Amino acid sequence: MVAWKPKIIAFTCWCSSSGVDQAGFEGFKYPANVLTVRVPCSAIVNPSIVVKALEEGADAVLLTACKPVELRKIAPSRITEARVSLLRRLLKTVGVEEERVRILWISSNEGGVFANEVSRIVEETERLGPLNLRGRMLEQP
Amino acid sequence: MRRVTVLLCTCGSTLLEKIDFNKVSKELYKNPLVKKIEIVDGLCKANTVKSLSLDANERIIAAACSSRLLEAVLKNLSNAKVIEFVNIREQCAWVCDDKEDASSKTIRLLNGSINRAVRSNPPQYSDGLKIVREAMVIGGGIAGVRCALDIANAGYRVYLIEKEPSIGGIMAQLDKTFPTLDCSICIEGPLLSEAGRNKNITIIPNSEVVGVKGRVGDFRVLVKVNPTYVDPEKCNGCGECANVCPVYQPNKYDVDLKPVKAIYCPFAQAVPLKYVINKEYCIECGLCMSVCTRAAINLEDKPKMLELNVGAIVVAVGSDLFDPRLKPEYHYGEYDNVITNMEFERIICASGPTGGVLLRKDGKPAKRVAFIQCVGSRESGPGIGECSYYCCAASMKEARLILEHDKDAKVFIFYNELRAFGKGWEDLLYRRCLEDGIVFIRSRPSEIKRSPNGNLIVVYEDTLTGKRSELEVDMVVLALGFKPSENLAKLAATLGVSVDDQGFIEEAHSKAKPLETRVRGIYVAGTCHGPRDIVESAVEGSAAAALVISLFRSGNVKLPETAVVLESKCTGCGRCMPVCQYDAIVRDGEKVRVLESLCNGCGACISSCPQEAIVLGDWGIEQLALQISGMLGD
Amino acid sequence: MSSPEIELRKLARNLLERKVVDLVIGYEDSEAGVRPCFIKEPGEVEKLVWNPDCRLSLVRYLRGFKEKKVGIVAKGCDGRAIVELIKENQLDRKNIFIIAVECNGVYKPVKYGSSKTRRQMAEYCEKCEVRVSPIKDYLIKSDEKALEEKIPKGDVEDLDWLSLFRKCLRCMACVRSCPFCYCTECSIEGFKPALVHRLVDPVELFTFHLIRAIHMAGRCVECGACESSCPVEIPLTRLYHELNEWFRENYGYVPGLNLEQAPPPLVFKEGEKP
Amino acid sequence: MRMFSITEESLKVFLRELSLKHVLIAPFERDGYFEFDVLKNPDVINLNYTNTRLSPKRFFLPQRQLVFKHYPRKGFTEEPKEYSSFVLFGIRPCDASALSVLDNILLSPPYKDASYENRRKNAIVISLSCTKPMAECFCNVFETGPIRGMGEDLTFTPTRSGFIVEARTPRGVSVIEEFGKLFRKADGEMLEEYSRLISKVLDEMNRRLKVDKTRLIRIEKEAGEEFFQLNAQRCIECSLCSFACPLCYCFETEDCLEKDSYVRFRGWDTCISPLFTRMASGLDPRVTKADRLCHRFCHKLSRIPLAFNAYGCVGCGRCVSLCPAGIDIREVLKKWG
Amino acid sequence: MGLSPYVPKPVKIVRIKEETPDTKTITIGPKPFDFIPGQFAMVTVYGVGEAPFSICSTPSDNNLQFSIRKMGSVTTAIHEASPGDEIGVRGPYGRGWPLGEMRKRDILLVGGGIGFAPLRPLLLHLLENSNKYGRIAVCYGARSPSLLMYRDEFGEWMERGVELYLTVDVGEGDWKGNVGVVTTILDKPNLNKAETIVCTCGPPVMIKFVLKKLVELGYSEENIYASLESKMRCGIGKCGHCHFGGKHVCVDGPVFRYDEIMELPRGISPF
Repeated sequence: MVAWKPKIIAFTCWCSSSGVDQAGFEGFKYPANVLTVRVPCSAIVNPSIVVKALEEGADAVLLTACKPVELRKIAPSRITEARVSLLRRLLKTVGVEEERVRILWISSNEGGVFANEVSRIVEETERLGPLNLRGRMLEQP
Repeated sequence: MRRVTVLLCTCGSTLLEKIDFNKVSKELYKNPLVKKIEIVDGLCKANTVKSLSLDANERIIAAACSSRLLEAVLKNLSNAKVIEFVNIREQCAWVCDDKEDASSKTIRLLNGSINRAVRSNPPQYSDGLKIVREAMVIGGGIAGVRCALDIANAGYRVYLIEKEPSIGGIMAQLDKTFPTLDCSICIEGPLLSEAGRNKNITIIPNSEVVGVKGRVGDFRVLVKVNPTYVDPEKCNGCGECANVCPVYQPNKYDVDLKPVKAIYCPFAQAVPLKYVINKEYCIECGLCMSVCTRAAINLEDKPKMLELNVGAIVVAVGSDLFDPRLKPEYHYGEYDNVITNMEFERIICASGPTGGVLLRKDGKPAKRVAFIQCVGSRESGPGIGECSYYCCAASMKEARLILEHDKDAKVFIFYNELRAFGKGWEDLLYRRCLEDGIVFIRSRPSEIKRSPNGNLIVVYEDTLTGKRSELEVDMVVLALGFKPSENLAKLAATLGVSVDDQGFIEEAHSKAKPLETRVRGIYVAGTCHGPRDIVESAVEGSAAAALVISLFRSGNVKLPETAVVLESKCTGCGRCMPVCQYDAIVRDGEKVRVLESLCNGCGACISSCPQEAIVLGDWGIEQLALQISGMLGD
Repeated sequence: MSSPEIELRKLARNLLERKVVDLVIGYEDSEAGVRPCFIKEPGEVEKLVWNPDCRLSLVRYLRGFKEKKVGIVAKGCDGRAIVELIKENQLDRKNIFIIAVECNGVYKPVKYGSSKTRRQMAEYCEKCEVRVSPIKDYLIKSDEKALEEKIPKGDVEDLDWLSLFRKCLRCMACVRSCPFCYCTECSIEGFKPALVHRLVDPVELFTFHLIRAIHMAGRCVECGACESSCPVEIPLTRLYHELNEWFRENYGYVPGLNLEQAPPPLVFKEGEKP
Repeated sequence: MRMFSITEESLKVFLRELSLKHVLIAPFERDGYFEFDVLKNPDVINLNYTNTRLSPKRFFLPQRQLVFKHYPRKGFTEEPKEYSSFVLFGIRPCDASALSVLDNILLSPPYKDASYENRRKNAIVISLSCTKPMAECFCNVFETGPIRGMGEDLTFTPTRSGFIVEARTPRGVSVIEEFGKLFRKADGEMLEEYSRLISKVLDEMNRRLKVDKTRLIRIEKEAGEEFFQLNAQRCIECSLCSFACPLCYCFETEDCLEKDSYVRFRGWDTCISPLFTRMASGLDPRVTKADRLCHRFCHKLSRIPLAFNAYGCVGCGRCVSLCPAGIDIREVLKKWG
Repeated sequence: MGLSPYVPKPVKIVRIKEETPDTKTITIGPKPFDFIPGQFAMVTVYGVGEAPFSICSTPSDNNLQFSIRKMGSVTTAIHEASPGDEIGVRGPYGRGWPLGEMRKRDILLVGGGIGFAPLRPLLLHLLENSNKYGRIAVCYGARSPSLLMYRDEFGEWMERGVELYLTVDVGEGDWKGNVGVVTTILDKPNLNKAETIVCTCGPPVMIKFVLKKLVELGYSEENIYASLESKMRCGIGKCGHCHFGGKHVCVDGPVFRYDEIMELPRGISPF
């Protein structure tokens, strides 16, 4: 039997997705179970989509975004940050580990950071075990 | 029925050993949405793309390298309806050690993108937005004038909006400029008259912008022109009216130091050189009308509204100086001989109220003069927190002017840090000051006291020696910091541009887009976006002009994909409004509307709308959900 | 008949006779239990009742009478809902005459197929601290003490939410009875909902309820309309309460308390990370 | 007569043996409610219930079920397989009658609903008579209870000395034969009690509500706007009444995409929904809520009778009890019955 | 076909023809079933959905044709299809035009816009068997000339003896014919009104006015038939969507006689 491997969806904003590309370009290795979805900006990611991803079988969802710059008022990723926090609270309430949804600050030159963080998150998710929402929802009492 | 063609690139066969292409295509072919799969060895090569002979309505998945490399090639070479990029090189082949892993990741990513491509709608290409190749420059200081001239000289019409009766700004009031001690108006005057003469420049004095509609390339700007009560077309500047006018008023140009008549010409080098009436002082006696041979005076004049259609706007409204009354310890306005550096400029100027002799209010010459730096800057308190940039150099220049006029004078400069960083500042200013015996004292004086004889006593602690002392002088000049001008916030709101924490206009990006604002097509130059000196203001004027010219030359404007509100769905609940960082969403009756010139397409709004009543290209939750389910399905 | 009921009928008659309002939305008694009624004529006011079975929030009906001047019987939570809806641009304060009734809590409904018959106070009413509408045009004081029978408090963590969601039929009663669900096209039902199927798929009930929770976060006034309408009694109010807590902790915002406080923008200020 | 009797102890044995031989679906209590579910352990069966919260129609018409799976690459369409047999024990006569109405509708020629037919064929329906009807119940109106229903194979009626068992169909008889040793022929005393019970409970219900159902056909013609408008104002358009109803059979289909196939599901729909009759062209014959509510009542009380010779309501009272807005079909009955 | 009556049979699209700017006629073949003019079939676009469409080809054709206007997701998907694509069909369903009644009688067809689709198989069938029927007249209207369907066949119809009267609501280009709604040309055919069978199909509003006008003109009520439109999911009277007043449009219709339409309750009846 093949050992269980977590499936992780990573929503990467335009900038951090070039960071992800850079990770490959510079020869960093990270687990293959991270699937990237490129979006223009992390703020476009509706919390509902994150929930949907968990339901569809993702064991964890990452949002990678540009770190809000100090002094700069305009920072849509700050909205993402708040949404993730709200969502984590919600997940925790309904009994899903909040660690399954995270935000990561990845700039377009931080491929290495991405590779490292992702490896760590994969490990942590492995420790949490499968989420298996589908199975749990279909379970008979 | 929508189906997709998958192009798998082996990157010159280098990916073959990393990804099992047979397995990938076999797995993908199970997906009913796949029409065909082509394995190619270099999608980045023009020949490869051509040899594929793709239909025009094809939906393509390009599974190859980073889209940053491929996007341009494919979008130029194919006329496919929809192209989705999947990076199987940097994101699969190159990060996975195991061929099995890389292949299964490839399959998952591709299945996601197939779902996405099927539900994507082809982008709607507009025919290119209209560009009105005329510009507006708001503010006729050195930055604005420089900018207007550069745009005009490139052959485009410029409307130069100036709130005062004459262009010129602060620079026109200065006596000399640092570090070379050139005559300020001698430098600016010719520029002003050149602007006045240039047939591409329409100077609209006494005017202000009160409304802006539209977007880059096509702004409709509402300008309110205040009455001067003198028809500029008829006035020839003979000055007869001023001669007969019985009323005096303080002159703003001379910092209220040298009264002029109620009907007056702002200054000798004014452009336009026309007389105007200050209605606040005018007693409407009609004497001026009686002497004006050209019947240019109309006391019933009313404000006029103009609507100008321009393609770009440059904001160069400058800024105000700190109000020293807000620092009561210096007793400005209370003690006669505490003056501001602007007042000093007029006093020391040959055309000023004293004819260039440094006299005190009581008529005595000022022999001992102290300069206090950083009044209203670099401290928490009433002023702005940051360095005002110009005043170290300005005070040193002014100190040298004193000595130029009077070799026996004694000058003290109370400074905090002496910032002489510009070209020639160190040599032409600072070293000469030292040579001339100007005394630099590192201190922010705590108080100015008045001695019975009318002299002033500066109380200070020398922060180098730690000694508290007092210094008796004839005159104290306060080096005032900049502050955002009074109407800047209102103007910014009218234009839709944002302001920073200090109240200056905020740049789109402080480094990548230093002269652009968050509104595309509105640029900024000069001190209205932060303290600057003359050189930098002029540089920015020219640079902003270059941006305007390049916009006009570019042919058409490409806006980023912006959010669109679906009117039929919008309930007007307003939940999208606070999340928009660009204030691009406004109420429009019962619903909301996106101002496309402000929208940057970040999508924060579409994800806050509970019923997807705002859309942004193909970034709806439906497409994302499908992509995810394609990726995660077993 | 209780004295608030007499006062309510008198007021309704007065309002209708003087044409202050075009209609009064209140509760009436029927064989099927206490239910909403829409009084247009002064002669009908005797139908109006006020008792602890008046649980369904009437606020959701207000949007059906946008052009009319409506008098509405509002409990504390209903008043809060009106406040939020005015802020969300859905209601016009001047078209609503709020008949605030002091509320001491409502009974949990006893439904078909229930094995219990004892009447108990609804759980969300116990948490309630706003027993009178924050905005009102008329206040009817209660003459009764708070309901006696209370449900022992449980912690949210005690609940197995997934098994609660599993029971859900997705009948939409929670959505339809909610004062805040006024979207023209609900994102979780309709012809082509994007994130759930049109037909109820049990695995999507998790998504369904979480999306609804996200949409209710920071708005829910905990009136319990969803919970009391729910045929399978999912304690949704508790879930939404947790999210309201998040808003209170991060922004100090409690929905529906006053008209002035704007809903918080969904951003953290610099350095105020959770 | 095919009347039998069984003692309470034997019933327990019966249920236990039944659960070993068949998939047993029976009522039990969970989280304060009674419901039907597949039970492995018949000891949890609770027969002290009035009725289950939701009707057992989902065992015949699931909320969502597969219609077909089409594999375009392989070029064939797959249909769901035959369903395994099960025993539905303890269904109330009203709910059992609903099944017989559904038979009339879904199995009427020329087309038969294959999945329903299959499930129905594979199900043994054993009803449990109501001796203490609820306040909401009005099965007497449609003669679908309280003691005997229409769609069951066996009817169990509790009496002081055990249960009277009536075999209603050949399949019912075969069940009795299968577990022959547990059943006895009902004696005269019991039968007497049985008929007394029927008239007693029926009398009690008739006192509450007595309606001539044959007159309900009039609704179609006579239903004024006013009544439905009044209730439409109240209706919040949830689909609870349809979902809870034991014979609301209208279904909606949905096509989906799976990784290697196209699938179609069908599942419960509700005529209360504004989308029920809206066509793609935007044309909608029933625009107002009052129209839809009128259709709901007319469909049940006059349209189904006209088309299928049965009534679309069995008087279980679920819609009355569960409706958040207190809409009451009994008012319609009183008005036009 | 399998057990379940709900499962469509896959067939291939043979041809696609653009009929009007928003309507395409798709041909599928070979036809999986025989039918009577006026019957409809359920067409499935796999993965998208299923919808009822009138069959618009003649029963003698080896293929089946549907004229489909772009409306919702299913029709859009069909518009995006190309020959060779697979779709599903099942049918034929419903009651067709009353061919038996038409024997030896004059026949008037009244169509509006896309509503001509169910009339076309009837017309073609009548032409093929013209010896069995009387005179044939067609009144056909559309919003504009470009929205008239089957324009390229008009000439052939007329050659074969059809009296064809056309009208448009709004004229455009070189349109020289009648301008006005279809009721304005109903008096033009010179037929034995008392005996003529009238078949009409179009938007509900049109049917309403056409029926009124026909009765006014002296056509007999029991000879007037109309084909109605409804939302359907099953086509066989099970799903409940088209259930109106004791009748299912899918089973008892879509062709109804005048008196039946009068009996239909508000909602489906054009009155």
